[in-house]
Amino acid sequence: MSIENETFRPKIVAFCCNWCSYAGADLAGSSRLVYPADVKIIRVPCSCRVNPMFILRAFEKGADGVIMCGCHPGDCHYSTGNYYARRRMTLLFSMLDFIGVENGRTRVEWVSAAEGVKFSTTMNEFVEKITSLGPNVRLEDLRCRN
Amino acid sequence: MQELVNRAKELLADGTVSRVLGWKAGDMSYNPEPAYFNSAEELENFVYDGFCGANLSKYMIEASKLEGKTLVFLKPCDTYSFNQLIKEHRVDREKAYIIGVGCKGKLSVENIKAQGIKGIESIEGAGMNDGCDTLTIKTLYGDKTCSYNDAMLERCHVCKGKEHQISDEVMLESRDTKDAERFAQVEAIEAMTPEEKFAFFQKELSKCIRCNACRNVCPACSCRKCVFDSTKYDTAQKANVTSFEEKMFHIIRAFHVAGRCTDCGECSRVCPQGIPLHLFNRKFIKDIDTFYGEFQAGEDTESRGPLTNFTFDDVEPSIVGERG
Amino acid sequence: MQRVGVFVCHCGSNIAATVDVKKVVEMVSLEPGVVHAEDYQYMCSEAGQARIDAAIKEKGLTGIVVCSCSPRMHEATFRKAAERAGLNPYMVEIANIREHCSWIHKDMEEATKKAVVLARAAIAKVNLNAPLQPGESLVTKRALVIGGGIAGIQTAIDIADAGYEVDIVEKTPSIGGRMSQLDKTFPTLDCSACILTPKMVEAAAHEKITIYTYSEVDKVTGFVGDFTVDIRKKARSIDMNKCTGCGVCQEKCPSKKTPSEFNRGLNTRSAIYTPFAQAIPNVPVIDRDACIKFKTGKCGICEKVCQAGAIDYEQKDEIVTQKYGAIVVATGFDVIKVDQYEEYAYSQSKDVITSLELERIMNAAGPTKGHLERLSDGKHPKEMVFIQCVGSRCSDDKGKSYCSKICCMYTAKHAMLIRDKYPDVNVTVFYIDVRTPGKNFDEFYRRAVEDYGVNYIKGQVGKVAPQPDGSLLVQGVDLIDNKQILKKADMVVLAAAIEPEKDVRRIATMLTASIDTNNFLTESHAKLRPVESPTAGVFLSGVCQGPKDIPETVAQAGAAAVKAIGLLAKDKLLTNPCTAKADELMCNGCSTCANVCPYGAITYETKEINDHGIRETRRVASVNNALCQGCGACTVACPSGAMDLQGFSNRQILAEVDAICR
Amino acid sequence: MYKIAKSNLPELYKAIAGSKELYLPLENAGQVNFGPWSEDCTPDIETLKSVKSPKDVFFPQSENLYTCQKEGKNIKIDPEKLKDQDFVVFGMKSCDVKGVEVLDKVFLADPIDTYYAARRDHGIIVAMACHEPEESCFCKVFGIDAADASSSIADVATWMIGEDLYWKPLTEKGEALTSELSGLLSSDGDENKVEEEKQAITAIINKLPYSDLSLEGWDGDHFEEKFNATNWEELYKPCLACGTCTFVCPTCQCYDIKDYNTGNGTQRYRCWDSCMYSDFTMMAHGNNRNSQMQRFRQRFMHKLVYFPTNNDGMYSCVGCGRCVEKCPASLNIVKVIKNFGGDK
Repeated sequence: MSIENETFRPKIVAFCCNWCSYAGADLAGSSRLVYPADVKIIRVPCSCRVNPMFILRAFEKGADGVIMCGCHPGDCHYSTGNYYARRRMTLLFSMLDFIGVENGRTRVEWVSAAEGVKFSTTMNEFVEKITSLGPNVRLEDLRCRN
Repeated sequence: MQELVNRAKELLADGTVSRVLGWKAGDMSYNPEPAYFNSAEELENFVYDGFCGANLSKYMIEASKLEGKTLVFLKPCDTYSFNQLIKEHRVDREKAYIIGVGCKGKLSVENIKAQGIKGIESIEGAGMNDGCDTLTIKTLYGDKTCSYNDAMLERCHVCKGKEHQISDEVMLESRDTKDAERFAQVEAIEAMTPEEKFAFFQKELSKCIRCNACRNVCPACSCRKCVFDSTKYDTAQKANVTSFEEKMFHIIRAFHVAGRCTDCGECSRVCPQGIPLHLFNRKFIKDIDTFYGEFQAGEDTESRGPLTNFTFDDVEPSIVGERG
Repeated sequence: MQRVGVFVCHCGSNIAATVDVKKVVEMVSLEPGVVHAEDYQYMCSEAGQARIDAAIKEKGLTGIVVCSCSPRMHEATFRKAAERAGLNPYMVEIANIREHCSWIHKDMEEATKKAVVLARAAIAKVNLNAPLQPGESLVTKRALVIGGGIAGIQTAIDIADAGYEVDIVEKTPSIGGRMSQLDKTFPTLDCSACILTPKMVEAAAHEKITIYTYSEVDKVTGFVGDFTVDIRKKARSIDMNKCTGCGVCQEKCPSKKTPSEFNRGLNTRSAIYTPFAQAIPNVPVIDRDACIKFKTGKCGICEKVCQAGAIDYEQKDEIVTQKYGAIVVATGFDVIKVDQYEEYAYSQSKDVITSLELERIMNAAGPTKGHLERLSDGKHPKEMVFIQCVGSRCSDDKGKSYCSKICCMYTAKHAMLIRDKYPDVNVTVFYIDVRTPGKNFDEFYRRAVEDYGVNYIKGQVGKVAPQPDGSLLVQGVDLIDNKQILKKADMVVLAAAIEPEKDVRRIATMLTASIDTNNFLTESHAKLRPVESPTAGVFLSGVCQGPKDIPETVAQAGAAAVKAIGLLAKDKLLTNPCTAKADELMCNGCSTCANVCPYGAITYETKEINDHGIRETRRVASVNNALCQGCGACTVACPSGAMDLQGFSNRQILAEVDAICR
Repeated sequence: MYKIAKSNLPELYKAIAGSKELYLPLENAGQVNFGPWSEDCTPDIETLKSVKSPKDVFFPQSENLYTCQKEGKNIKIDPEKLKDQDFVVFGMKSCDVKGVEVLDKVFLADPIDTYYAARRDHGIIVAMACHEPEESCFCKVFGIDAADASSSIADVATWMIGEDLYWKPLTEKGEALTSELSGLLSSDGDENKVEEEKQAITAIINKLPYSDLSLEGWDGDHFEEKFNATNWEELYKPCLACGTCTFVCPTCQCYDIKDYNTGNGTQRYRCWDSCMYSDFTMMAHGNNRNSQMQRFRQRFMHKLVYFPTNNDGMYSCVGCGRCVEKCPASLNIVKVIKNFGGDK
């Protein structure tokens, strides 16, 4: 890890669906709505493509927070994808909470292609939350530390 | 028990079934094994008592591929698994002749040993004709007794009921064994602080040796190739180099069976390290019941599972944080 | 591992002002697989693309990563450029270092670091990319329109005018639909038949249009561009080629007691009948349930009187199997049954009628020859009460949750027509809200109130009680004056909710088109794809998609036609290669994936699988690439990972995760 | 003969741990397994058998072999440091000690496994007699003496008798350890008491249900006969193909070598593998044992035929009985031996 007194900068993975949230992030960009560089976006076709395995993998490899963004319920490009994603993530997050992973390291937000502001605000909030939680130690693989 | 043997012999003799899937007496009082019987003669070794805890429905996946019907003995809780396997096209209903057998609660020799009883030579009182209140145990170190209920598996204390969900006929009486709340253990953990929760699971899962017994015994874990064995996706795991892999394995395993797990309790029964693995599954069941309405996997062979279904106004994932 | 080339775009200063592009080039050069990295002012320009072209050829690149603007902007551009250089277009990945990086970060060091991470993720992904080939499927240049109302007719004419064959399947003996039952239309008050009949004739006469009336769709298989449909032509008992439509059979038919469907049961028809005078085709049908010949074997009068010898009692249902490239659903609507609302006394009094029944009463060809009279005693009414929202906008299970949309306008129309023709009749309308969005609609409604003196009362009616003197006592509330109202009426007209035709559920199932909880067909996107169903190649026309009035229906019918034409104009369809794919060696055949597929793209087959020499016959999933849209829902539902998504595979996404987290 | 009051054992542990690593049976979440001593650990030497055998002290379930680090386009390889500190394993039973002997045959034969060899060099085995053997034990069948570890490769033999632990150094390493601990061990242990205990243990062992098991016919001469026997076809049927038997076994020595991508490099590590697993020794062309029957047969043929054939008759089963207790399907090596007629 880096030097002790250096301020903690979290690693954050954001899964964004291609049709709404990724476009929302693009809009945040073209509107120059600033959010921290700690957030890195992975484009997926739909929130229903996000496998819980991806989320745990991110934590394993050292992510401090994972956020998934999709179209608002009812607006899914594929009609029903985000409804399935919503159930999957609800159960996964509840399980993480159950085994004692700090609440707030995971989040789902529905962001439409028009909601650049919401995207930016959400990311600012999320980074702030993760920064306050500090490094993820409960789910990471120690081998990835060095 | 003899009536089961007699009936099996009849069904073999009249050609209804080609073989019998049941339990064979072990060389100790407490270690019967799942077994196929192909003749009346072989059936002489058949046993059905309190130690026949194994859920035979998963063996029906292979039995469904054999010629002719297989007579299978299913306990009430096993029938849920069988239904779920029908739903997932993993077993062939037409290839099974199901005798639903009564159940007076299944025993764990570990629970007996946990009471300091060792050197067990024989155990009396676990038969289907016994009163099932006290076990009389002969040991190398003297005769002991143990209450039947104290020796029972956790799952029997929270029994879903003694009704068979599917069967061609039902034999033998059951005994109500439920004396605890199904979700009490889950609730106790939910009430802990995150630190306590983490410490609890860290301690339990640190014992995991990744033997995969929980997975391989699980009727819902019937994948031809488990994602954790698959080299195709860079997700294969075998070792426990650090503690994270166990968490990932058990979370994902529970997630994969969420909405499909019937809560048969086999995972906890077989874990050589006594990890209460059912807690993961039961947490998902409790959440599913709370969020999406009560659902019991294996009650039928048609309905959609909660993770392949949705409603427009399902709760948002943020509920997890809001519950506090 | 690929031979990867990385191309970092300055985007003028859009990227280069915040991201140190030279540093990015230096850092990504160290990544596994990277054999070439360069930066350029504008990668998307012709000169930029030429650089990509040259590098692919000179360095033998097998995969490229462009660090530039959003893939939503230029992914297609760079894919084409790669393709021109001989590389499979799906071997291109974009790292979005503009919208997701340079434009939102101010600190150059930080932005550069992030750009490197994003590039690494794209490199990690492209290393696992596989060349993908869009599939091709041939398009059958013929469309099927299910439903022969105004929506179906308009769609059919529009498609046919574009030069494609169209078949209309209509379940009743004539095309025309609900519109043919209407008397006048709002807001212009022109006669419905006068504007509809020419359309019906045009459709019937069109050389590209084939009309199957008294027919139903029995079975649909196939997929976009290549549907196969069985159409059941129900036995009409008339040889359509011989019948001249003289009508003598109908006159002479002794069985005349069957309630007329066309006149909503307000009068009766003969057993051999055409629904209405302008029916197309003008060929009658024998209603075998009512026909004496069919019931008793005796009679046969129609056969005797038919000069053309067209009567054929032996006729059987006939199945026509036809291939289509596109299917348009235009199944329309019916009004709900109002007898469940006992408070309105519909089944107790003949003088409580629905608005559609009023249309027939007002129509010159209707049961009363167009005279407004009470059906109980034939008397001319003096007081008429209209009740709005009967079964619409209900919060309970009894009615519909939605607004039926057309009732406010047709009630204004009815009120106005009655006041115009019979100034002695008082008209009162009980309403919850009056909703009149639409061109000239509000003006129309205000004319009813202001010029025609129609009495509008905001409030609901609690009860309609038939009185001994034959009148009806209407008990309601006036919410504005906040008082109870008791009103004697001679006739009460119920604006009953409209609902999709009963048969739509069966049709939707056959088409794997989804329907909502109200049985309306679901559009692919509520805003952006309102006339396409989520099932490729299936389009929606008219009220089957949601309540609409005639102009909206016609507009949507045209839109559906355009979408169908756009499909039929293609000889072949290129299918998106980023589709799901099942690994047969791993598949359990459990059907979980099929349960979450919104497109019905996953089917199962039982086949012999050879797994490293072990042969076993088992059930495995197979994905129809023409139907799969690549959402990936199935890939997560599949526990073993046997189902994967090409272009967004498990390994690719995990590699991106790893690259970002390291 | 030395002795120490059991009540003083915590002091003994502390003293050992003062200069060396100490592994001993610890209770954790209801189960006893060998683990490193720490201030807040809970030793449990009363429980006869740990769930896992203590073989992982010498042959860990997973261990890093070397790490590859990328430096630009070059790769730097850092071998894992070998064990270079002495450590003590306290409380190993005779069967488990014999298990280490079996592992020695594999890992110390040429080519020597340096990782294992380093641990063996630095490991000091303090064996312990089995005070109350259990019904699943059958070490006697393999000529192992649960009452006395003196004739084994252990460095110290111990007995728990009444309130005392009796302690007898066997080797130089054992003597050295004993003298380091001389402050805590008194040298007035009564040999007679130990003899009594040994006799008591032997008496129980002779009564154990599996003690009469016969291994006749389990040798290289009967290889074909055993391999081709039809018994296997029925025997394997209940097997779930899990790895429980192999992972609790003191002698199973198969491992897999895998790579882990840490993001900054690759760690090459090995971890226990199980011949019961369907992907065991999977090769590019597929699997050389492609049915569970074959895999099941392999495990027992290896323990009872192949291994003794190659190692002067030494079986690679030590009769610890862990598989008897832990198999989820109640299968085990005893049932196999009996099925082939070994229970006369």
